[in-house]
Amino acid sequence: MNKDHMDTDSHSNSPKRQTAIASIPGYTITERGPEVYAPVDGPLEAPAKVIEKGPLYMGVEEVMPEVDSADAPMSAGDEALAKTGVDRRDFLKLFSAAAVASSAACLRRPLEKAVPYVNQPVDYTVGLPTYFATTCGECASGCGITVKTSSGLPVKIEGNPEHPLSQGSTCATGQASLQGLFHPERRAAPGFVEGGRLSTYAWNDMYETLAKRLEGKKVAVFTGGSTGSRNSFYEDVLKKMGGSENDLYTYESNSLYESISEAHQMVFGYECMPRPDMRLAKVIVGLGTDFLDVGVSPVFYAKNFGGFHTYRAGADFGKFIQFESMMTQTGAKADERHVVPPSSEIVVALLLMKSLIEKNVSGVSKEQASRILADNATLVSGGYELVGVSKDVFDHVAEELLKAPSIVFAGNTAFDQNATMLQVAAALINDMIGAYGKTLFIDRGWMRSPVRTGDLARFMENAGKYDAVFFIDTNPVFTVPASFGFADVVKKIPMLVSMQSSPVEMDDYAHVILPINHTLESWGDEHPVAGFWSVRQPVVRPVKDTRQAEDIFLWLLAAQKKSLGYQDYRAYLNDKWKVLMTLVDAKGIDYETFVKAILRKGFGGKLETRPAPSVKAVASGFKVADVATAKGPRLLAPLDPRLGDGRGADKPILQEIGDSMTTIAWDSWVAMNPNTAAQMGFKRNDLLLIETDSGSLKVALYPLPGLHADAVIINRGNGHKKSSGVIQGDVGVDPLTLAAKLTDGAIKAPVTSGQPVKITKTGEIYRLAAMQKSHDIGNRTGIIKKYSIDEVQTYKRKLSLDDVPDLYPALVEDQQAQHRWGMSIDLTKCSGCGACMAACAIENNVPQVGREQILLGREMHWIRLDRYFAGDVDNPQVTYQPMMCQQCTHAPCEAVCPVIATSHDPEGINSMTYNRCIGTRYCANACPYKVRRFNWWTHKWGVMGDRPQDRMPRALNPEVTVRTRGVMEKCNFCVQRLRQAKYSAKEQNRSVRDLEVMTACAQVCPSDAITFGNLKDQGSRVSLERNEARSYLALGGDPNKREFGIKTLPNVSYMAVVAHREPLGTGEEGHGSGHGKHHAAAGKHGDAPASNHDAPAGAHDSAPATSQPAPQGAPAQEASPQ
Amino acid sequence: MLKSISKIHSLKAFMVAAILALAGHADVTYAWWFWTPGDTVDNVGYKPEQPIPFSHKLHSGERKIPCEYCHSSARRSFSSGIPPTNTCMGCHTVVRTDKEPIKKITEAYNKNQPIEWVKVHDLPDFVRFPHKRHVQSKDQGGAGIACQECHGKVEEMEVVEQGAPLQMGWCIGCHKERNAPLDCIACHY
Amino acid sequence: MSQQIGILAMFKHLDTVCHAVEKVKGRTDFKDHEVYSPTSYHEIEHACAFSPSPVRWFTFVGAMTGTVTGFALALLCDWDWPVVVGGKMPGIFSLPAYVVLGFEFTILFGAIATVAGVLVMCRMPNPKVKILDKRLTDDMFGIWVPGAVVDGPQAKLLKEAGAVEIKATR
Amino acid sequence: MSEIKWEKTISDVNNEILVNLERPHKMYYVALAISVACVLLFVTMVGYHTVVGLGVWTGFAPPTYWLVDITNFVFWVGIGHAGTLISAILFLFRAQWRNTVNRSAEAMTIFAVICAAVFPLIHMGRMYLGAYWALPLPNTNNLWVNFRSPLFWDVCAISTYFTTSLLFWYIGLVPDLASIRDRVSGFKKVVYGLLSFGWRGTARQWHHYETGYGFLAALATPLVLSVHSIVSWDFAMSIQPGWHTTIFPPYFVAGAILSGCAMVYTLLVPIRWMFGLEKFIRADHLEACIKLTLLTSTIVFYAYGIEFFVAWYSGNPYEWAIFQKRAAGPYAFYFWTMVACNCIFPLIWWSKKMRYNMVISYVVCVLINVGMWFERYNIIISSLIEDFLPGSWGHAEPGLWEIGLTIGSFGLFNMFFLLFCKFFPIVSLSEIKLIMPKPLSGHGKGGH
Repeated sequence: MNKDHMDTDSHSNSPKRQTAIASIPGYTITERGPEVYAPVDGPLEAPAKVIEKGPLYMGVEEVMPEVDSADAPMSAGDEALAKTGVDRRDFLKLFSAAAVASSAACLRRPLEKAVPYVNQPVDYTVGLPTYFATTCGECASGCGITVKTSSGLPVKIEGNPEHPLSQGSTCATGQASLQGLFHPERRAAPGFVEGGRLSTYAWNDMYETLAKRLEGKKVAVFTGGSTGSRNSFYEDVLKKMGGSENDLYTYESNSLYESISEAHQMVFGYECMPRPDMRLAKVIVGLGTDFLDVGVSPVFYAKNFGGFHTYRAGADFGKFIQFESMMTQTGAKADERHVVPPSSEIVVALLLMKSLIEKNVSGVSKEQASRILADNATLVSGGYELVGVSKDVFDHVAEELLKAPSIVFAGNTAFDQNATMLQVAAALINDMIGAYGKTLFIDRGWMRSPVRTGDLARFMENAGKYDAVFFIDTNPVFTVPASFGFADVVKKIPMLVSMQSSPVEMDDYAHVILPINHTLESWGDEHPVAGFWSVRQPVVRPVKDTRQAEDIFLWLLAAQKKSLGYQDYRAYLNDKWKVLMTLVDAKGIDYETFVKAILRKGFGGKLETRPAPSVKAVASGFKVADVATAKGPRLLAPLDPRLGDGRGADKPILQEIGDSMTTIAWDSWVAMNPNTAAQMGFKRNDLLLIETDSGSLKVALYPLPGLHADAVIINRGNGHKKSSGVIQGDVGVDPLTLAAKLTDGAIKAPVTSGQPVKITKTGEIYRLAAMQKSHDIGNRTGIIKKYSIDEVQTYKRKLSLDDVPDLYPALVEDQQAQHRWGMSIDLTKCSGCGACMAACAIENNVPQVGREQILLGREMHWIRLDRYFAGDVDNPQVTYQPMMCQQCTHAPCEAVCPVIATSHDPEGINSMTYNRCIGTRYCANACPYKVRRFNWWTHKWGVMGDRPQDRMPRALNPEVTVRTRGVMEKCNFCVQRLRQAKYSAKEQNRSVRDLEVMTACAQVCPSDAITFGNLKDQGSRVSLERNEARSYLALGGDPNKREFGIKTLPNVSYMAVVAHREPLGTGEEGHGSGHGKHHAAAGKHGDAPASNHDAPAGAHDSAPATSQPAPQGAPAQEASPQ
Repeated sequence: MLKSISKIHSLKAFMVAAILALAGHADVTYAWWFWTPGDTVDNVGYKPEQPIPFSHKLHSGERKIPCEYCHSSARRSFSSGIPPTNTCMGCHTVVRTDKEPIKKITEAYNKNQPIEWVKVHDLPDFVRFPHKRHVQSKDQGGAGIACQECHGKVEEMEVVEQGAPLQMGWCIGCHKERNAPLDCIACHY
Repeated sequence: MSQQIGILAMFKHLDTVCHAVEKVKGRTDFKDHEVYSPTSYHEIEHACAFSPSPVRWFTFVGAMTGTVTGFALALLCDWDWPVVVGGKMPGIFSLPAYVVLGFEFTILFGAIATVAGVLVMCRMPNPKVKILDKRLTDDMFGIWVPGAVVDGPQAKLLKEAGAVEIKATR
Repeated sequence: MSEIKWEKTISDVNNEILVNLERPHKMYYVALAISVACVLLFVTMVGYHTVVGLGVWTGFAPPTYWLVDITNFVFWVGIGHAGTLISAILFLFRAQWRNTVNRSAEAMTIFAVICAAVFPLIHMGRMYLGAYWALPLPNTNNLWVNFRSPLFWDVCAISTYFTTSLLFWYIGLVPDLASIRDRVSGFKKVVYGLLSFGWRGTARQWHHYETGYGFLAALATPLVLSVHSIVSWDFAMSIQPGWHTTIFPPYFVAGAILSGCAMVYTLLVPIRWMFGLEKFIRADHLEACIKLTLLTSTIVFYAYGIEFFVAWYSGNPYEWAIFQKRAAGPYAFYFWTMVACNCIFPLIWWSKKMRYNMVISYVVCVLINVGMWFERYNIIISSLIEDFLPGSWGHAEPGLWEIGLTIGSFGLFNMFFLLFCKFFPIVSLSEIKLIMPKPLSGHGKGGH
């Protein structure tokens, strides 16, 4: 390691994939690592051309040799070291009213100690961060991440820019991983539960006692999904313990993995999930798909979708057609969206098949499809009426599918009996349209399922056979519907060992509790794509006294004298990773070096190939369950896009981001179509009693436009028991209590949708903490601009965005300054995933405040997602608008501050100086975008008010001041990153390169919607985007009409939504249709009042518009508090 | 006019009262100046006792060890860095091993216990002071400031004491002089 | 006025006292006499024929000082450290905003100077003041003649002018 | 005013007005006790939220970052306008009725300004820093205040207004304090003697005094008009729809005088009864006050109307939306309360009979005060709660804490005022003597 490299480049935030810098002057790669991964083509196949050397990511062993022996009990000295750290800005509080303690008479500040290392690692420089490449463990997708650690503690997670799955991004859940790591409720010691009480043991005693008790017992392991070596390790362990590989059970509540794999097993004989390359597609049809919400690999799919659904002038732009009953984030991005009844996606698939067959496709799949259609003739003939979509639509969709490379995605996480059949149908359709091999890959680099199909049912059957079951990082008592009686099954297990990184409901049933390492503290790997391995290494010494799960087994085996032959799991992995060496055919390099390179890079391998698939006879096995034709209100319980099956629920940031469609935080809600709700006499916030044959629960209503009339949606993820932790306990409800004991016919996975429900009003009101209180864009049409694809190609903006006439000359650019930082947000791309909010919160130490405060509107997000509906309540157009400080050149907030706590810096940043702020809050009032946040309290790590938890100093970013109560805060364009980048650039006598530095939100965005850079550099990406015709300034009027809005001259610009559809709610439509002068744009003419009571800005004739007095229940406007 | 004023016998009393009022005001101003929270007090001369009686005068002054030999991250990082114990042990495994403080260090080193130094030059946590920008030479874009300009003549100090007020006004004075950035977020973020 | 030796003539009516004032005005034996009144009857002021009060100069100087101070404070402070806010440079570019400051300081300094002027001109505060008669602040008028005695010519003159009572003060 | 038949002579003035120093009405002590209790509540609440955080003000539900705090501030500043207006402007216009009410009106001004100044102070997130950072004092940060901030203008305006009003009030008090000094004995005499600065009441003193008083009035006149203009700029200088309008300064000043006059009436009627001052503060004087109130009420009525017109005429969609919401949105109640109280009810005063009907007039004056409070509340909430981006819209209602502080501020005001009534002459002794029949000898020539 060359120290100078470390100085310069470990500052700069790892650039995104597109930015890989080929050669940096003055930066020579002295020692070139092996090409660990051979490029082919496509995003997965095309890693960066240059291996970013050394300083960017390091193998953990190079930096922290002691983590090698993480299993050895720490010595007292070690512990002290781990606790103290070096020069850590532990308590970054601004001084507050409280008197400061002073030890020396004249010292008017707290006494601070400086504690250096005893043995400072070589290559470590105090105050400089170290980056590690590892693999995210929040779900089974296996996204590569880089973790920035400062003084030995992780402070920020970024996507590994070279990793083909994450491509530099993570999802919100991945960002929240740090909160899981530093979770205050993680258990500190293992123990036995005796008589309802946990008696803790030291690890060494634990191993011996447990080993003794397990002697000769029949043992099973029940674990969450993993595509990596973990499963084979457990199989090996179980064999050693006297069992077989069948004693290993894997379960993921996201049943898409199983259903897709099983469908491909049925259709092609290949158990896998196809790997899409949407960039190559021109049309995508979704049959209730939710690949941007949860899907199978949300970041990879989002990146993919970004390549498909991005408008660039002159370039073709894919069209996405979605059929769904829910209002998913995925559906919100659709160019054409058809609302169909819940569970009828299978019928849609059949109808689509029918239309395709009529278009003269050929091949085995056509025969199979024809057979299936014949078998289900009645269903098909009544289908058009059932789904409420005419045959013309299907014909036209079929035509589009056949016209160009295309893909059909099917299924979501609200799982019904037909889920696997739906995937079978989708696979057949994809084959008919020739997607396999063109846009979907199952013969080269297919995606691997993290679970073995049907394990849950198998376990329920076999559970009685075992003397001891280890539950590792899984919580089936919560994630399996209660009607399955999983709890009853596990209660009968004589010895239940719960191995979790943080407390969950499973612990309540456990006899032994073994706290295990968080994935950021663990070794491991994932094998998400065949031939492609993503490795995981610890980035921090265990925060609590926990152990790696796999190592516990090695110790147990050792205590039982049945050693597996490995010192620890790291050694096991070392063995496993040898396959990589053969895969990439590395020559002339020793294995140790190879592994080091792999660890630095975070991944390795070479896509596996196999013969092209052929369609098998599936028609005979194709059965459609009755649920497809059911009527009446039915429950849909999809996984929450952020909380997942509930494993995200204990992370305050994920609760606080809230659902992007409803913006509800810290709660569960039932979403219903506003018209249906109104017909049933329900209003928003009415507490409803939802009953099924299996159970009942009370939950408040949120009328959500865009749902099918029969859809009753409650997201999974919340409803944890109080015992599972202070933060998640008793938040919301668990819809699985309503689910009947039904399974999908093919894979026996629990069904989580389609239950008929009875809904009654309890008469009570329960206020849902929705952060956005108004859906309605009113007459503010200029804040969201939308164009159809035809319009945008001819649209020209006559003036530059900075070209705003004013009496006083605008100080747009400081002539002296080298930079003018700017941001461009492409609303066409933004999918509302909320990763930016999480990344921002983690990077900038933004506190979470909890439900009570959010009800008062006191959320602290520096970046929020405004979501607007336009058009028909039953099928609206949805637009997300990430809204953060616009960094106005003429900032209304600056002039009003009496103490100059906020001022303008020469680089265009509207800077907020927390320590100068006296908290008059005038700036927040003056801000037209309302993006300033005030610290009403001294915020805790978790939340204020209802669930206080101490804000863990170690979980904070030491580069950003923690704000005390009484000061205003807001987005500063991640100025800490800008400083670092500028310092690095200056040291090397160069200017900051484009995309070298990015804000946390821009960096994390899985859709690449946010671009950040220097507006003074005419060639920078952000400049190019800002100069594009469809760019506009929020509240900036319409320059072509010489209307300049409020003339704040923001440095943030938005790029209008472009879609293959007529835009609604822009104030432009309805020309000549008698709607009068609803002209566009923050302009002067729009006299349509913002009131909800007024006519909409010209919707289609037939449909009521959301801006109309949405039938009573519609949350067009938050009702006054009841 | 003046004549009539001069005749006022209470003029003296009036003057005294006025002076007293002014003096009182000065007093209030003084109190305000010196007893408002933190930032108005400099701690120049603050000289805490350290766990090891390390003499900069000996090491830096007489033995002429350069500052950055021990505070090695000053030109690389925000923090100048307190040397880890192994830096001390680099010499003191052979030099002066019989001295009491050296024995103490050796013992702590062998026990793997860090030494807890008391910070002397300490900025509030809301101030970002990049040492490297100040220490780096001008051709690196730095300011090329000698350590002594802010830390005082450490090489002459037996016990290190605070050498400069380290107050914002003091920083700003230098920044103005040297045309360094004056925007708030140069240091506060 | 430690020396309070003299006589005080008390009057009950406004017209009487005005008449008396006009009589004694300018007479050498009534040098430095003072007229007392419970309130500011303009009749008495006219009778005394005072020259315009110098208080107005206090006001003028104070107010002008205030204007200068106000603008100078803003301009000098901004010049000391110019911070761009709201897209505008401080100093002369932001002059309209400083008008408020200039105005407020004008009023403030003017008011303080005026009060100071009143105090100075009225020889106040004067803690040693001797109360000649309690009724003078109630409903009676008075003319105090220093150095005169109760049975002196001045007393006689005042008695003739309508004084209801004449008493010696010390 | 000339036809007022005075039953009293100037000889009765001191004797009868200064009774308040000796034996106030029983109700006085009850009122004082209640006020002090409110003040204690106020102090406790302020102490608590200073330590715990502003979060306890549950009415601060962003996007409403201001609500009852600034409402109360503007309300009290408005109340504070009547005093100086009556003292200064009416002095310059030689309106005689002012002489009966100016003293208490000025006192009211000072106390109202204190109450007003308290709110911006306590509503700050870090008042312990704001209290001195907001002033252009030399400091070790080398950093000055933002002279371009309306809030700093506020600081200047309010402190200037307070200082000037205090000087004006006190300089007026000096001769009266001398009167008290001459009536009391012992310790009281010493205190009042010091307070009266050794006023003697010589013609020369009166001469300088009158000049100074006149100049103070001349200075205070633009000040009165400026203070509420500057307060209105707190709103008008931001670009919030509904705030960013040039009509605000005159509109605010008129509103301030309206509320101030109504408050004068509200205070004087009970005080006059409590201290038996009916013979001095006569119905005719109060009626004159009502007339002024009516005048300003019509100005305010006009301002409300023109504001709507301009919002519509401007073609600014945000502006117009705000105004529609004011009238018909979720906060319409406040708007219509404000219109009814400030514009509709005062219309009954076009009848002279009603102006002299003290019960009805009193009720209307109280309603005007309520209405003026709602006016400020309405301005703040309607513009903040739903401004530009619908995504940021919210909902706010004042919480218990704010209501408590509002009550507390009324307690503070009342306590000050009641203490004033006990220790200072409620009616300006020297000035009322001026408008009473002159003590002429009856035979012959007047002053000149």
